[in-house]
Amino acid sequence: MTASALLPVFALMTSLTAAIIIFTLPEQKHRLRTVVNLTAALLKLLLVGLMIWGVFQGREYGVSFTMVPGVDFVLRADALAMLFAGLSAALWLLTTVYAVGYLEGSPNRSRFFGFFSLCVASTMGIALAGNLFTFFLFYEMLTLSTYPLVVHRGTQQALRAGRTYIIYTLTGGAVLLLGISLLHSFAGDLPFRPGGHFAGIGPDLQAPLSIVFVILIAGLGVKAAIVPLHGWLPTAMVAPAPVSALLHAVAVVKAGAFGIVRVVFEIYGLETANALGLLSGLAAIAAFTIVYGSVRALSQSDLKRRLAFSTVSQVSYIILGLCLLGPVGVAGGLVHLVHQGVMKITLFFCAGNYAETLGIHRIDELDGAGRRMPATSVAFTLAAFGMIGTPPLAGFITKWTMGTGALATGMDWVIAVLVVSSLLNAAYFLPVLNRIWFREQKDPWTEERQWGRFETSAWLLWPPLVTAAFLVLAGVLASASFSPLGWVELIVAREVGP
Amino acid sequence: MTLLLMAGLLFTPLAWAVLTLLAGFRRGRGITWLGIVIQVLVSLALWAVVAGEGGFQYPLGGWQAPLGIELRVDGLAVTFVLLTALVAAASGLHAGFYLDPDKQWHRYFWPLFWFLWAGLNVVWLGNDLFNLYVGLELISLSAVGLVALGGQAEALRAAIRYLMAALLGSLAYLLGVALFYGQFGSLSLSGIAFALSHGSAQGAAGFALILMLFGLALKTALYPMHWWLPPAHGIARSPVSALLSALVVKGSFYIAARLWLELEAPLGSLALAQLLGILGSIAVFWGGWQALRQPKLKQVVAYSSVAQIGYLFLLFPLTWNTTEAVALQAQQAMTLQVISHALAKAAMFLSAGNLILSVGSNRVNALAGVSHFLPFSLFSFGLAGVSLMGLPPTGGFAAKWLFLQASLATGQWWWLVVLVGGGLLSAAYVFRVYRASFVEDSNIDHFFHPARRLEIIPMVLALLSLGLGLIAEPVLSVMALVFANGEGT
Amino acid sequence: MAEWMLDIVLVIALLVTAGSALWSRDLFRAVVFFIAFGLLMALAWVRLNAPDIALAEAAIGAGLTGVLLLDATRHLSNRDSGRKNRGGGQS
Amino acid sequence: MSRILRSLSVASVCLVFVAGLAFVIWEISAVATPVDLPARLAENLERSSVENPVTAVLLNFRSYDTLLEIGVLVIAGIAGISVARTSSLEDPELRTSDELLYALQRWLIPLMLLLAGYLLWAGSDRPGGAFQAGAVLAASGVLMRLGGIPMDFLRPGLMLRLGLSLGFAVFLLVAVASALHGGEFLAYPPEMAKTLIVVIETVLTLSIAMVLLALFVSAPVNNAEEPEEGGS
Amino acid sequence: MTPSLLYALAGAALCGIGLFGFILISHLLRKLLAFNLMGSGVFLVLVGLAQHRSGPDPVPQALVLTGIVVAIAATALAVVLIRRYYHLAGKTALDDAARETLRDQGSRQVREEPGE
Repeated sequence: MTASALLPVFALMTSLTAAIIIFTLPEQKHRLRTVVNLTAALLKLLLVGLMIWGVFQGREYGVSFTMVPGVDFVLRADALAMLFAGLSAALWLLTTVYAVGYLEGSPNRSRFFGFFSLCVASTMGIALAGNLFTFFLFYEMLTLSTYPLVVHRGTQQALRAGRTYIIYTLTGGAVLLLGISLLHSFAGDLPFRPGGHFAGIGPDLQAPLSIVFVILIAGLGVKAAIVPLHGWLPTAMVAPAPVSALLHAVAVVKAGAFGIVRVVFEIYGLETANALGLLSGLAAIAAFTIVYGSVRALSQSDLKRRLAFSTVSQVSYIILGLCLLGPVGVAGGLVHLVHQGVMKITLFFCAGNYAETLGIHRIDELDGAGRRMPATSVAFTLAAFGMIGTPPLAGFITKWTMGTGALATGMDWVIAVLVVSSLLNAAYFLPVLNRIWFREQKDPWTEERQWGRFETSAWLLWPPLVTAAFLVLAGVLASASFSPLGWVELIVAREVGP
Repeated sequence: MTLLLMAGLLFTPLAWAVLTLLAGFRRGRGITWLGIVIQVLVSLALWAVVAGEGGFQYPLGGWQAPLGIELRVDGLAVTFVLLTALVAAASGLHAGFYLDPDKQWHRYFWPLFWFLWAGLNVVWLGNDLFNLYVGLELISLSAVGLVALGGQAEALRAAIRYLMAALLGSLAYLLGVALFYGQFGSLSLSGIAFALSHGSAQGAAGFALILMLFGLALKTALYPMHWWLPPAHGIARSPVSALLSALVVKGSFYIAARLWLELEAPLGSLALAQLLGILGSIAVFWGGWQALRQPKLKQVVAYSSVAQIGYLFLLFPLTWNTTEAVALQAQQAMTLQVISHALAKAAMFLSAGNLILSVGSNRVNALAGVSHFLPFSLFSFGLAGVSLMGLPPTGGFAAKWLFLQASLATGQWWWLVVLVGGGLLSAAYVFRVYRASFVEDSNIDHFFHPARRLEIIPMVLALLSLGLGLIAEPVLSVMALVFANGEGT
Repeated sequence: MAEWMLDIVLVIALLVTAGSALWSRDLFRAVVFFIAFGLLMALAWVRLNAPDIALAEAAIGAGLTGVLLLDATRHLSNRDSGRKNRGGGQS
Repeated sequence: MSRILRSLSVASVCLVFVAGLAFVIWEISAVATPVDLPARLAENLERSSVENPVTAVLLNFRSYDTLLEIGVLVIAGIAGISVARTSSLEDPELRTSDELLYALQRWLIPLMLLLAGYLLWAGSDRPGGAFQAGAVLAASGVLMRLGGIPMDFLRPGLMLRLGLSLGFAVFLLVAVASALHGGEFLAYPPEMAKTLIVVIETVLTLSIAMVLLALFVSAPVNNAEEPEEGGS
Repeated sequence: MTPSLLYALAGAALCGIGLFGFILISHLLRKLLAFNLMGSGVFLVLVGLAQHRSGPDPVPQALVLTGIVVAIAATALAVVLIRRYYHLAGKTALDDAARETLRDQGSRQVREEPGE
């Protein structure tokens, strides 16, 4: 085994090993557990960094062996994989820091962090999966490892949410399995490959391929929370804030979206999918989801629920981007994978801070929070403006790129969607910001507590500040080669061609 | 070397049965553990021999079939011998810690355990129809004895019910054997297959095959003949339940599968194959649904066996009149399902036993909040559950995948519904247990942590069933080995 | 023909005792019929040129099984438990 | 009503089954078997060193079946004594009050022991053998029990277990000894075959009798605490 | 038609009678009788059918001897279990499965516990 084979395996193993160590640690060993967690997170970031550098140089990392006759287990680090892997490695570190602070003093931490690490391991596997089968393996592992996190609090509400979550995702997984086996039955084991496998297929395969496409998208769409398969996402809000952050920004919804990207790009190929007439339908659903999620978000009074519907809307940007066909539009969609992750995780970190420090859960309780927690509120504000698409923040880059891409391929109606969505984003974020900064505090905070020297615990404060800084940088430095946009352009060059 | 290995394989369990019969519980335990080591080593060595050199026939007493009894030592047989060694070793180790040494009747656990093991090996290796019958009876009676061991009225009722079903099944099988002997004058399965392929009358033999399949399906607890299984498996002590669910029901299924694979071409029919498949499908749904509704933990696991056994019967429609490649796929799927279910179910029963020790109750609801204590056994239970659900990378998934591929290749798409729906249903009952363990409302303050050594064993089994999917290829390549050319006589 | 008569009579007797063993009102009588059935079976084995089985059947089938069952009937109630439910869930 | 319906349906199923079975038997009886096993047996009988072909099949050609079958018997014995709880030996209920039987057994038991011995001895060349002898031996044991003769060796203990397993153990040792000699499991060296078979038969007789007797004795007795039969 | 065949057919009839009794009768000892009758039927088929053409055939005879011993082992074990069951539960029949489990679920939970 050479280093090139071992790197992806190690990247996977770091969080897997961390999970095993944490499970065997006694509950009281908080400090040791934190050390293990952070070491593993840093190590993983390092490994992913190494691989990103290698991939940039044009190297390939991969390992594969046969599991079941006819099916291989393939791990492969290509540019697209590194986009997702980099995102999750970076955000894992921050979320771990955040979660350590968030769960300070609460029970069952050993269980929580164990499954948390498993969850990240699965995400890493999803990123590095080299064929649909391996992808599916980690996709289901993700479902299983997130369930304990969703029901972590053990209340009736949490258990109900967990049930909804598991019903949706496992059914989605079953549908996906069906699609994969159908595909396998007439096309064999398909590794992910730029350009896909079905260029120039005969007419007899067109109908089955189209059906399989619909099944695959339906299976993946559950996790990507495409309307009408999004029902689990708002319900899962009862989970602790770091879990929500992880679910929304990195792991679950992104796994679905990432899967759709892989299927469209590297199984079917953009050209073929379009030729089969599949992308226009997907675009319509994505556009509808974007608008629908935003409209629903307007009427939510619970802060986390509003953010959840916002996620429903934002994730479909990625999918809409794919359907824009041209390289520019595709880049816009892909870069949103990162941008949305960074922005949404900031928002959830901040929402968690409000809840933990001041006991705020509902939007109408936020009055005056800006004075009490200025740093958190600044981060929240930046992320919200980013979502709306204000230059020069990350969200603007997404929308701008997608807009130009749409114009380039003559899909003008997408501009209308983008505009409407931005207006709606503004409509549900600005009132929140208004309350935070410009309203006087009405009632005393319900559960205020004083944590450390800052407005809240340092563990809770730094992660949102870092991500907020990142989202500003991603916008300002978008043209740099190592910005998310720069990396995405590299991917697009390799995937779609110039 | 091979001769000695075979002698060891046949001799050890029987000899150890006698030795442990003469000893008390504690000494029997020590003797048993020594025997387990020997038997596992012998099984491994034999497996390695067959993997390296291919299978062979072993004429007992030096008499060749049809006059004597010949054993068939091929890839599939040694795979199951090894599986049995693993699962029985785990159950035996676990039982040594789990059973109360001071209950005087527990000393009889060991001889029955060894006889059961001996019977299983007879069945895996058997190629003589009557010898298989004796093997079946060896298994059934020792299993019934184990269920009844030290039991109260409820356990006895389950044991009697089990015994009655087993006896009826054996008789149906024996009647089939009688008809076969009457028609072919031979008891060797391969001899009969040979005679059939050279054009003997077939209608009558078809009836005999149906009789035998009926009897074996009864012993395998195929729906709607499953009524005896949940009480027996649910009430036996956990190591016993593990043996029963993991191995015993597989014994009779294995004979049915062997019969079918040898004789389906001349004697099978579309209707019979589909009927068995459909009954298996109903079992998947019915068993899953019942498992979902059981209030007791071990009953959940027992009904899940009914469901999981259902999958095995998809072998029949998928091998009838299909191409060689598809039939091989279906056989591989069956093998993987047997192995993974054996490992996972043994892990589940053993960990369920530990959980019952911990919370002092058999009810699912009594598990409320136990995940608070991070019970190791709950984790093993969960991992085994993943295999039952058929999620990757477990052996259960690999099996399901192969079944899916075989169904698609033969165009029998209706099995897809069973495979996918059954997986979801098993997820439902497994998650019911998880869910209970996460409840935080109830404040249980007392929680008994069983000894680590009790908890390690199911974990190892669960990990094996989990990892099976990753190493399915090499396992299956051995299973496909038949007699090496020229060696078979 | 005489030989045939013997065989036919034996077969009929076998079937009759078998039926009586199952449907006698009294459990004790049922077992007695069963023992008689065993003895007739031993005869049948003789007719089938199987003296080994005949001996075993007489000793084991009729003798031991009979004693075992007779002993059991003494301890179990003679009455059939009058419950009208179905036969032990076998179906 | 439903009971009658049920009986009728079961009866019709059984009738169909019998008709099918009879038809199949009729069919099979019309064709010749492709393998003539009795002829082969006759050819090889010489090599089995036993003259009674049934004994040859049982203890040489298909000795593995017999070995396992004794195993089944031992299992039943183990399961039986494992369930036994009452010390039934002391139970006066067991002794029959039947004068006739009491008188009979004085005559019968010696006769039966003799018969058992004869059957065993005859087994190798004439009808008879371990099973029959064992059964007769067990039957005389049962008679002795009923007559109230205490047989202490039947008390659950090492002696009983030793007796249960003796025949099986010897058989097994012979089986493995031949394998260690380099042959197959259960292959007797030709020159010793006859002796070995006789030895096996003798110990088997003892063990078979022992198991059957143990099963008879271990059936638990229930009088004092016997619950009411429910529901009648 | 030979006498052997006649016995084989009688064996078939015995199987049927035994099966009928085995399914319908709920008293456990009678069930056991039915099982033994069925067993005898099978043995008759085995020997009768084989000897129909070729005359005495020692192989099926040996098989039947083995079968008889297995049958008595099973019967004896069953008698022991039945008597013990009667001793503990006072019943000579197994109750209807479905009803029984439903009824038991409420009351018997305590008994299942580790010390069972």
